[in-house]
Amino acid sequence: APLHLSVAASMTNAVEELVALYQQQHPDSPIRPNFASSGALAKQIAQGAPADLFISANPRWMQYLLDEELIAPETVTIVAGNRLVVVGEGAPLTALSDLAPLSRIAIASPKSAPAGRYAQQALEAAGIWKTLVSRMVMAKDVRQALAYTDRGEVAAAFVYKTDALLATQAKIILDVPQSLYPPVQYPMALTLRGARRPEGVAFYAFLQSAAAQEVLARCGFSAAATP
Amino acid sequence: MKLDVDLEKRFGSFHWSAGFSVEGERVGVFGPSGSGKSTLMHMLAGLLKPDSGSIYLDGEPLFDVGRRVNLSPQKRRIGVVFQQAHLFPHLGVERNLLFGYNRLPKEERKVDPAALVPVLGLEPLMGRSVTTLSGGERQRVALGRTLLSSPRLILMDEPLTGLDAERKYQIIPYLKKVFAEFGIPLLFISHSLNEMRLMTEQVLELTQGKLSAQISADALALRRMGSTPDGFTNLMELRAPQVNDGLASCRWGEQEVILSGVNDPTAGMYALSSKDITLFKRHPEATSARNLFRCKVVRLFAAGRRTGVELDCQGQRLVSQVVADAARDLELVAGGDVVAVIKASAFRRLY
Amino acid sequence: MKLDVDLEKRFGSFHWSAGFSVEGERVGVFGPSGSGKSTLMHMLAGLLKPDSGSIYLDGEPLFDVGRRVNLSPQKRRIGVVFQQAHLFPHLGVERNLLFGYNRLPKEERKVDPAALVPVLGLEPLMGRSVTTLSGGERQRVALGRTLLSSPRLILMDEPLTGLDAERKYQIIPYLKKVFAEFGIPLLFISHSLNEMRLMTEQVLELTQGKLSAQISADALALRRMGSTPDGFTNLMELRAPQVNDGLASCRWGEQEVILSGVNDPTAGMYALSSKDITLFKRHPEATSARNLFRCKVVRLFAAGRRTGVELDCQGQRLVSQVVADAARDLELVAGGDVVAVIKASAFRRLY
Amino acid sequence: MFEFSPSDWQAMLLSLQVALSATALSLPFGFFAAYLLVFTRLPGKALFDGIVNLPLVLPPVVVGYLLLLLLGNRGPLGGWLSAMGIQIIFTWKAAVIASMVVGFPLLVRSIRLGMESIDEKLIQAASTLGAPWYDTLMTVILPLSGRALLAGATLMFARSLGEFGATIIIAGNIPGVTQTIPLAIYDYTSTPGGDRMALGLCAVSVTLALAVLLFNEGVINRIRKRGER
Amino acid sequence: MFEFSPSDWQAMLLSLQVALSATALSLPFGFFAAYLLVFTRLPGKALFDGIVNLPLVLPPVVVGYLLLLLLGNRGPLGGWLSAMGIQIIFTWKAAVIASMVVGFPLLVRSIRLGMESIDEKLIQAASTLGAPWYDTLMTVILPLSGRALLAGATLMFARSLGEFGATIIIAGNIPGVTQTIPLAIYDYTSTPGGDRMALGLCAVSVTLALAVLLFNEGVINRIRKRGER
Ligand SMILES: Nc1ncnc2c1ncn2[C@@H]1O[C@H](COP(=O)(O)OP(=O)(O)OP(=O)(O)O)[C@@H](O)[C@H]1O
Ligand SMILES: Nc1ncnc2c1ncn2[C@@H]1O[C@H](COP(=O)(O)OP(=O)(O)OP(=O)(O)O)[C@@H](O)[C@H]1O
Ligand SMILES: [Mg+2]
Ligand SMILES: [Mg+2]
Repeated sequence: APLHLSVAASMTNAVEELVALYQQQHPDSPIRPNFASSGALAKQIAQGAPADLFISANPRWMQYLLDEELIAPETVTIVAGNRLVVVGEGAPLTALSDLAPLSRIAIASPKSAPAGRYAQQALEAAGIWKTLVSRMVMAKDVRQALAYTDRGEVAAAFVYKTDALLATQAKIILDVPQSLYPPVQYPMALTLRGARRPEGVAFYAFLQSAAAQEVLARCGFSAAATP
Repeated sequence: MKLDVDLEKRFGSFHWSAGFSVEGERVGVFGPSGSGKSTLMHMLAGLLKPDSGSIYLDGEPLFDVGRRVNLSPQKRRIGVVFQQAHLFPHLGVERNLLFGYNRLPKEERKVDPAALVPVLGLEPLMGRSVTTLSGGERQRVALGRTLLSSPRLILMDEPLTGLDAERKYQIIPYLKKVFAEFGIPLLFISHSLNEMRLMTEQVLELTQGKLSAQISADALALRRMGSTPDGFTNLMELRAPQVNDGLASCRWGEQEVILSGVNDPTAGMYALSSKDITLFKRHPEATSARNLFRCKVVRLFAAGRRTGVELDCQGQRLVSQVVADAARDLELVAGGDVVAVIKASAFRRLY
Repeated sequence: MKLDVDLEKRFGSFHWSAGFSVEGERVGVFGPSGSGKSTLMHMLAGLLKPDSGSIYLDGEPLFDVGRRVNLSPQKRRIGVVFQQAHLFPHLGVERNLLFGYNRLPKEERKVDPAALVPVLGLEPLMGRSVTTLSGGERQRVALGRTLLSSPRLILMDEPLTGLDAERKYQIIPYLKKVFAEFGIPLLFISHSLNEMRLMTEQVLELTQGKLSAQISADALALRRMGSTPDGFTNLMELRAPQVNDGLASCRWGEQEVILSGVNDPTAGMYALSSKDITLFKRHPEATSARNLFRCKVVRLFAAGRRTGVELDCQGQRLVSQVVADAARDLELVAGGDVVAVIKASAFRRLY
Repeated sequence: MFEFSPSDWQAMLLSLQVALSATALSLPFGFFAAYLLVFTRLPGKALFDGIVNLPLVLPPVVVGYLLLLLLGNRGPLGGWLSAMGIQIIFTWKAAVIASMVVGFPLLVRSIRLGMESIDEKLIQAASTLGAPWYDTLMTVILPLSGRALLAGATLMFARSLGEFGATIIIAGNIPGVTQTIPLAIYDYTSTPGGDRMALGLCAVSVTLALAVLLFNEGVINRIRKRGER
Repeated sequence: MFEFSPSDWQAMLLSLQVALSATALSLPFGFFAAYLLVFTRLPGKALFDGIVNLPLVLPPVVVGYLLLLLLGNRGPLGGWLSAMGIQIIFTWKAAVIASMVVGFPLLVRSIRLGMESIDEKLIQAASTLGAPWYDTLMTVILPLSGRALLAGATLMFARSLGEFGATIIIAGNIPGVTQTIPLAIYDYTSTPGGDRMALGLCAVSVTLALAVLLFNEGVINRIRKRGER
């Protein structure tokens, strides 16, 4: 049976590359990645959808599956990290407070997307959330916030560094200081079913290998910081 | 057929409420527009639910509020020719005709399509779609469709309107033959007294949802003589036609009738209006009229402003009409003698 | 009205191809089912596009392939009473009736709804929805709707079917009065020779999409004298009506005519069929016929198998018909004397 | 049963407002488009039909992006509008437009079906009675399409209540401003443990739609009763 | 113009397969549901109508979640099916089911409109000619709903081609297995420079739908020509 991966959509690009790489070495062990939002993936797994390995963009959905007792707890690890940046079309900024004069700023909806929550935390830490909140445009996810900037609908957007690489017009104008928000982490784990399968364990190990980490880094992910 | 009906139905201001019991194979329903003829037909066929009452056909309940019987239309097996044709637009002429026929077990198929089609003049239409038929063509297909479904009773709502006289008088004897041959009883709605008299034995007359008379078609025609300019139509069965010198003669009972204006005289049913019979006290000498019959006056009756004169011409019955003055001048009395003069051109062939 | 038509239209196997030019206020279209009557009507009204040809009404082109003219139906202002009523189901009886009327500028409204409604017997229907009307009721509403739109020409496709005789003979004179009064010309389709004779002066006869005859009512009557029982219609202008003892008398030229069957005799045009004139060599004694005229024979002419007899009754012209035998018996020759006998009930009021 | 937050209540109100506006605004356009498709012989009819149906085929998200291209500040229409001082994007108007575009094919198809079943003879009768085409359109075709219009409007309304993909792109998911019920549901389902509230909002949505549906049936039944025979 | 990858071709094929299967499978159910709603007097008709229309009102993602609850291995139906060895979730069958459920209200409404415009007199005529209700259903109502069925099927097909929200939840987004065109478009938008390819897939989707639409129009025109007068 093929190996089923459930991968957060923000890693689509990187995981496709990793799968291709892995298949070169193991052509006889087919892999089926499934890309969707972390929440959708978690609920699919919770309802018994076939999945051997879960990469979440959000530790809370990993926790949800742990609570449902569908994850092999000992396999939970951080596979990659990410950084929050501000993209825009203007000149580079020096601090978050430079955002104050901008007309509209997009963030992913803090309720549904972790990136939005991190952005909110950063702005709160910087003490300017209250002044900006009325000019905030909440997007569905980071990708959409980025699209707004690209089209010039907003002056700036909070996105992940990996997503900023997809931009065609907008450029990174500020690296949000890591001190203002918790580290962005992509937890990975084998499901109970995946943990029983040697192919699963092998691919899990491959993702933590240096070769894999190199691919992730090329796609803009930061190294997996230990939790 | 024995039909026992006693029904109530209210539509806004219209109130159908009538009961009757008829026995006979060919029953007519007559009445002015809006008197409830189609309503009766729909209730009989099971297409309209009466408010209360009952319908019994040959003793079998089709509908009875008291006994909670209400057979579905297809269980009643009552064929209907609607006032409008209501053909199936997605089927061709042929499949419309055979719709009911094909649903019958073989042994219950009484009417043969091959025999019916030429009578209705449908041959040239057989491959056609029904959506492009002319008004009369539609009506004929609808008639054929119902006949071919061999129902146990046929209801016809003005089936012959829109047909030219020639076609109409070709269809009527065929219909009568079919009905007689296969014992299919008929309930016939029409505004034409002539059609009514040709097709039916008994007539139910409706007025505003009530039964106002249940009489023979002839009696009805006599009663209505005064109110139409057409007079009463005498129906004469003529036999043994002969042609002499461009003039046809036929036997009518014991007598000979000379008629013209009929290209190819055949035995059959002829119509003669009461207006076309002139009465003389004595035999007139030379006249252009070809037919002179010595008759006895059976009775006189009022017909509007005119007087109807029922005559006995050596066993044959004839109805004439005269103005009141003339009745006096001719000293017409029941039992008296009189000469009826009829022009050869006054006869109209029906079939 | 002057109508010049020359059209071609093909539908599968049916091929309409006829040209004619008529002048007259009341034109009939006659022909068997499927002969193309409704097709002609639809082309005239602009509802069906002919393949080629032209239609000119009073010299104005309504359609002309050569000149690329094809007026839209509402520009033609030709009113149509369809074979089926085609009422607007979402409008009540009243709003159906007034649909065209309300769209007319005030000065072009010729027919008064208040006068029309009682004639058509529509008073009890005024508040009703049209979806529940009976067949005859629908037909009457459709007729009223078209009349009230005061078109410059009215086409009627069997408008009187489904009406009882009483209503029909009440409507016909009203229609004719309206048409005459407001100068609305009429093209009238019917299968009923009776209706046709009452409503029209001239008839176009169609056979399978071709014009087989175009004759004035007079000529048609003369032609049919030999082959139909209907005879020739004498048109008689009667004046100064008087009523005595339920019998009306009128002046006809120098003479007096007694007529019955006319409820309320008025001066006007009356019809008398040639068949209703019986000729006698000498004055007959007592007869039920009320009118005896001494005439001179003007000429004799062949009419099919019969002989037409043109008479001069003290300056008035009359045409009678006799069978060949009778002409011999009566020793009829041009210039000879003869007595014409006519029943009082033989006269039909036209208008 | 459910304790809705103030922003949930706002979402419900907004959804209702958006769905009603989108339906009301689309009806005349939908009616006219259906008329063009059924009764006229335009040369580019097939193309027009295709364009009308486009939003049906594309995932709503794609429709949203295309609308963003058109109505964004740098888009051809959006630029002109913003020069006139009219802001569409990120306002509730954008949500209305998204619903209109996405529901339009459904509306048009409903009305078309109704129009196609109108007896041509009635239209002919109207024209012989002297009604020009626009008169016939308003006094015969419009009332006789009534049931289909109603069905189309209901469809449109229901579809608007559920519209998510295009709305979130051109209107954004701004609580209290552009957050309609589906967007609020999305926020809830993206949070572990938010399912209960999401379900609550679903129930509200369904209730609203059912109410409109029953109203529709009621009106149709009344129409039908009028025509009973 | 566009150089599609093998998985893109697979997505197109799969989309076609899913849309066709969903349409074909829904037609009989849709026809029957419409029949029940139009011609019968069930007691729970309004409720039934509501349930049929439910998927229209809810955002497709919610419909997807509800289907997941029902058909997942832990769901009531899914558990039973998986005990029988039938796997629905994460297979193309799930995509078909998602499309069927989401498009069903559109289909039923189309057919209903068609059925409601059938002249009742024809059904009466059929019954007086001896046809029982099921016979009338198949030989009169079915053919006379033909145009509406076709319109409904087209609607369903088009909607299936664009279906994203419910599909990604119960079928997953697995390239080559359950990835239909909308899901592939979604993936492309997560890839640097993927917009062009996304546009290409949109174009394919639109072309497919337009082809079906034109086919539909063609058939309808032929039906209409037959009935011309
Ligand atoms: N659903 C209804 N609501 C109100 N009135 C109705 C309804 N159905 C029929 N009527 C009325 O009942 C009366 C009888 O109708 P019916 O169709 O039986 O007449 P009819 O005798 O067949 O007339 P016609 O010769 O004109 O066809 C008419 O006045 C008609 O308008
Ligand atoms: N679209 C069409 N395709 C094929 N044949 C047609 C079409 N329309 C009419 N016809 C045929 O043309 C002929 C003339 O039709 P039309 O309706 O003019 O007859 P009509 O004289 O009015 O007959 P009726 O008295 O029965 O109403 C008929 O045989 C009809 O079937
Ligand atoms: Mg009737
Ligand atoms: Mg005709």
